[in-house]
Amino acid sequence: MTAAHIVLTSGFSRRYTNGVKEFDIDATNVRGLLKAMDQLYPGLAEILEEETAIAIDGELHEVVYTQVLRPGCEVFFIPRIEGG
Amino acid sequence: MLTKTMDPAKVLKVVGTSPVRPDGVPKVTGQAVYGADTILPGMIWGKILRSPHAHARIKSIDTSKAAALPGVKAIVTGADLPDHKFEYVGPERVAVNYWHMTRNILAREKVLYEGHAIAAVAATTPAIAQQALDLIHVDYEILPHVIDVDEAMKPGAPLLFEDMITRGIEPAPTTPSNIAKRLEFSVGDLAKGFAEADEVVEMSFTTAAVHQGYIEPHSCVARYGADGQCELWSASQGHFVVRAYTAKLLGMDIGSLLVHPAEIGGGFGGKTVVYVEPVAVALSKKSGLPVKIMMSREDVLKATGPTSGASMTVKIGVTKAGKIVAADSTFKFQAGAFPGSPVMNGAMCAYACYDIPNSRAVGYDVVSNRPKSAAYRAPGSPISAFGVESVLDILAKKIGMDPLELRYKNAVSAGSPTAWGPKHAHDGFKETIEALMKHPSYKIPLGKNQGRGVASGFWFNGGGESAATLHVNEDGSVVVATGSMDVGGSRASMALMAAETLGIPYDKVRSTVADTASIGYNHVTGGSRVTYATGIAVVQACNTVIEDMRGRAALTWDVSIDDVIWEDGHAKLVAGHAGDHAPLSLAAIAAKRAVTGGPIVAEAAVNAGGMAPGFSTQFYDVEVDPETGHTKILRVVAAQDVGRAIHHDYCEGQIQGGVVQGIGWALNEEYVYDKEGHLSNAGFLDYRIPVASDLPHIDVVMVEVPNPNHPFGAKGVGEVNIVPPMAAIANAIEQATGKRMTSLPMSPPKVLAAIDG
Amino acid sequence: MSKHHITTTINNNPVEFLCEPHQPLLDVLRDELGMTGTKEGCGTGDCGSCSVTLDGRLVCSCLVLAVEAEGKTIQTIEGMAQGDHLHVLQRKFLEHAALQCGICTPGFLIAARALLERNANPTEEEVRFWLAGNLCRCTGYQKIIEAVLDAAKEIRGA
Amino acid sequence: MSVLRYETPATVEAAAALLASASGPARVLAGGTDMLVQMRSGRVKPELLVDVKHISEMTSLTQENGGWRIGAAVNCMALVENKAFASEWPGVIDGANLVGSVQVRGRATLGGNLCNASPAADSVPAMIAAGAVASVVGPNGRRDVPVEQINVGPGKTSLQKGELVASFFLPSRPAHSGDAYLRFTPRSEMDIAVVGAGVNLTLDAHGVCTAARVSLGAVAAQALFLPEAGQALVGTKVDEAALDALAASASAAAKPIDDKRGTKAFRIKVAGVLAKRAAIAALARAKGIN
Repeated sequence: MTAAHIVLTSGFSRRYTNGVKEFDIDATNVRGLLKAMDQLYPGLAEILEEETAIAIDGELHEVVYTQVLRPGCEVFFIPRIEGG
Repeated sequence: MLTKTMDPAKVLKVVGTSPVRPDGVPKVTGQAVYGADTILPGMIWGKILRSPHAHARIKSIDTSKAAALPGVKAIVTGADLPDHKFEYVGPERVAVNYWHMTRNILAREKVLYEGHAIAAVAATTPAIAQQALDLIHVDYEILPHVIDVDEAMKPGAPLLFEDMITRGIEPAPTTPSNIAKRLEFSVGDLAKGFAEADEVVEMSFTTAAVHQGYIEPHSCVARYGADGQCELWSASQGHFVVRAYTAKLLGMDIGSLLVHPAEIGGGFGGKTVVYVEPVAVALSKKSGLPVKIMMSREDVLKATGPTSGASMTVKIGVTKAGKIVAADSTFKFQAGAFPGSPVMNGAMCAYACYDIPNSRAVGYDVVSNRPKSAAYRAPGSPISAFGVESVLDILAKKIGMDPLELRYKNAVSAGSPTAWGPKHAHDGFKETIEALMKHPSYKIPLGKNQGRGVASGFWFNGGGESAATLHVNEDGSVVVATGSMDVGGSRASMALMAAETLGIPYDKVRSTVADTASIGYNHVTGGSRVTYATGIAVVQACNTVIEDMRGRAALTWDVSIDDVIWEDGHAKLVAGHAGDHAPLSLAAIAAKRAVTGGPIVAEAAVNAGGMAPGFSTQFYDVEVDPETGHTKILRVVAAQDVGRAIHHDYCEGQIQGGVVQGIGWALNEEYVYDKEGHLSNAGFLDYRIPVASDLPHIDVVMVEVPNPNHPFGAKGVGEVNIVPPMAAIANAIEQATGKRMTSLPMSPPKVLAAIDG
Repeated sequence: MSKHHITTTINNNPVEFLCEPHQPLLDVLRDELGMTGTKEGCGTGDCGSCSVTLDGRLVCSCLVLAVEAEGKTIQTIEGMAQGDHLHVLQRKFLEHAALQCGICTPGFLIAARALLERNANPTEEEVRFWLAGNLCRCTGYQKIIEAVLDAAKEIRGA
Repeated sequence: MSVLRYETPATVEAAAALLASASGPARVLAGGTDMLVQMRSGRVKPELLVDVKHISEMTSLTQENGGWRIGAAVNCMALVENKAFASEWPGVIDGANLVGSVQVRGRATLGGNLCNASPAADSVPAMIAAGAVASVVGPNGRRDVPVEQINVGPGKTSLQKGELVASFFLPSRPAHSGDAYLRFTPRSEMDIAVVGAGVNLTLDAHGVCTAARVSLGAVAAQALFLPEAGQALVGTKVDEAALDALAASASAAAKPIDDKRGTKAFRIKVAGVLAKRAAIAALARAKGIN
């Protein structure tokens, strides 16, 4: 199963993953992805859930455990949007 | 879990038409109940004492004389609200800091802007409450103040927070400043990019803070019961968020606060926050009586969030062939008294329309002695667009290319990269440019002192949490209830989507907004998210009801549910199946609901994703009087990708409204502060929003590139239309006068000064 | 406190009330008589949301003292429809989507009726200048102007 | 709001007596469209309001020895709707028709617009250009005062305690006369003049200007009456040269301030521009082309 390619913003990675921006994670949904990230950087899952939105192959979503990850998809954790 | 997608090409009977909105008759007869219209038995009136100074330390507040005034029932100050830990909670861009928020509701250590609330009185008549305010004595230690963003950033500028260290700078600075945060989005190699450019333009721009300008001042009625259960009637853009903020600020648990959605007299983002609600609840709690608070227009302009004024520098390089190769900008946004300007949105949206391989956008969030900024229609995007779209116009002239052509050559489409990471997943931008290129008015020749200006705009559009319920009544009519506040006609849109999905006429659907005790959580009505996200919840609820009714028909006909389909509002046997059962209408099934299992109800809740961004491209023809600098708008054509218009006329109305707000922002609206940091135009006479006689016909072109992630292909419509106007009008003025205006508003004195040179 | 006793006719009904001399007519209509159809948008006569007619004259009720209404006839939005029969302007505003949030709508309807009573065949320019005293922030005015022109056409029987 | 007394006298003399005998601050209430805004903001705290709208002399509009007598409490809409007056004094109508909005003009009066003493009042330059004379009534009788002598500074008039303006008299108009008032505002309506210019001129049978009165608003502490600017037109056919001289004279006379509505430089330049354009409009009307 080809892994999902995960990318963080430079600001976020500077603060929480001492600059590491890109990862390849085997996961079939966001819950699995968050658990894997939390193993690499304890406490990171909670921060990702609270502070970011997620783009899967360009489609924007809020961070929801059940969100499916297509094998080999591209995932970006980006700042959440708030409108007027 | 997204709902199944209707075939976009399927001919729709109801969606796309323009029926009358369910809240229409009450609004045209004066029966509709807005925030200030609720009247409760025994109700008293609250008024808020506001700071006359732009920056001062509060040494003491003496309310004894006011308390002694007959008719005064309660007085509150900051001390009556619990304090909060200093921490940022929630998503980085919209981080909420309750330490700041409670201080903006009622000041504690310092007043940070003229109009900052200090105390509030509730009394049996408005006149007594006003008299009581005059009897409250506040001992101030007046401090130096700073209004302008560039001044506020200078070392040695008066500090609003003696301990504010800029976030987002590594290593962190050691000295405090008024810069709350720095952020940066960069991609590619700037030096290489600019080296490839044949033409580079670098220019600085400023924009003024502008107010949303909703005609209804903030108002609410609160009733706090002796049992700790509180009810609130509030005109807001999100009664669930009002409940969350108010409960937190009062130290209440959320369950004991019930918020009724009063009709709202306009918000445009400015009513996604709270000002008077926590004060009214505190006064009601202390007095034991219902309390009504209504802001005056002066309060609204002095003390509620405008969008940021900004100072920016934009540098863009293009090749002779019209390829944008590099862009580098710095945006400094005024956040007002507390951190939280929309500078991150501005930085992200700056180049979002264009596929630029090498770009950087740096943003600064800067506090100054002005009311805390709040969201205003695509917050941040119109501000950065003013700089970027002006520079693009100059570059187009330098390489002799039509401005639409230059934009078209670099326009993003599905798969194009963005500066903040993920690739675009949706089309829609090129189509708006094509719509203008083909538009007959784009070729109308212009006369003396006249000019045509073009600009484009991007906005994310939101998704997020929404809940909806559907009840089927005995006669087959249905009730759709959601928790999404309705300003622009979303009750009608929900009814249209429900009627289409269920296959029943529009007027069989009653569409309502439920209070916080009657429906699941709904996020604010903002970010142009409601028709998209709440629409998905409504259609899901309808699909659940359809499954239920197919089951009841199968039960009635003793067949398997798989042999029953739902079509044109009827349960029908699959074609060719044995047995001759006539189709069962919704009404027929509803009439027998008791025997087939009981009430027919469904609730759906979603955290909607997959929303598509909004794109708009517009052109403006203007005539400038060379002797007075007055700019007259002759013609406007605004194209916008709406995905699919659910309610045709209300969709068009959103675009016309955004264009006119943009015209006001471009030509006349600004905050004028005097030397003492007092707002000298705190009223609708000198804070000039456009009037009917200022405007020509506004020609709207609704481009429909459906979003497959929505059952009817809808995209957010409400906000992107305000992004292009300012730059487009600046570009038109440049063509009419030969002068490049780089500071908003482009008021007559400024344009005349430019013309006279 | 020395309240004045005022006798008026509001929407063809005899109405009496007590008021302080400093109270604007708008506050008495809304807070004393419970007629909240007339709205306050600014309190300084700059937005038109509080428009009513006073002896047939279109005015801002925030710039009229309630005591000045003694012996006068007042028409407010609540009196514009006849029972459930909407006035043609009310109907046209709904048909043309001439309102969104609706807070300015009562003021616009009262002002537009005053115009059509004087001029049943106004040009677009005349409608725009007559209604310049009514601010709207949601619609951009376009559909309001179309609704008024359409109502005028129907009234003229054109 | 301190305890407020509200009186509705039936005669001007009774109104004057009330004002003269008032111990605390007392104000005339005509249209109230400026007064109520200032009361609401606390800038003015009267203890007595004298409502003059029940005084027939102040609310009537009549012809008098060939001219017009306008009650100081006639509201602008009533004036604008009077066809006979409007056709004879189109410039005064220009001014009256620009005060606020239709709603404001339904209450605002020429007397109130003048005595509120805002330097930017729209009806005042037109009335000065027209040569209007105010009939002032006080405790010791009546006196006639040219309108240009009423305002002496922002919010200040030359009226003594107990005096009020009862009405205005506009003289009969010689043939071939025309007047006009223009103002500059960022919005097309609902605005306060950044600059205002009123011109009233008379031509002889050959089209030569025999008399001209020019007045500017919003460019000094009160509306300015500019005899020298008028002289720039007298004896000419109001040609381009004369108009440029008028514009230069008007700009020179302007003594504006920088404020939230406009800069000094802007007002000085536009004063000339508007004076010229107002003269052109007045000329057209004098020649019977309107």
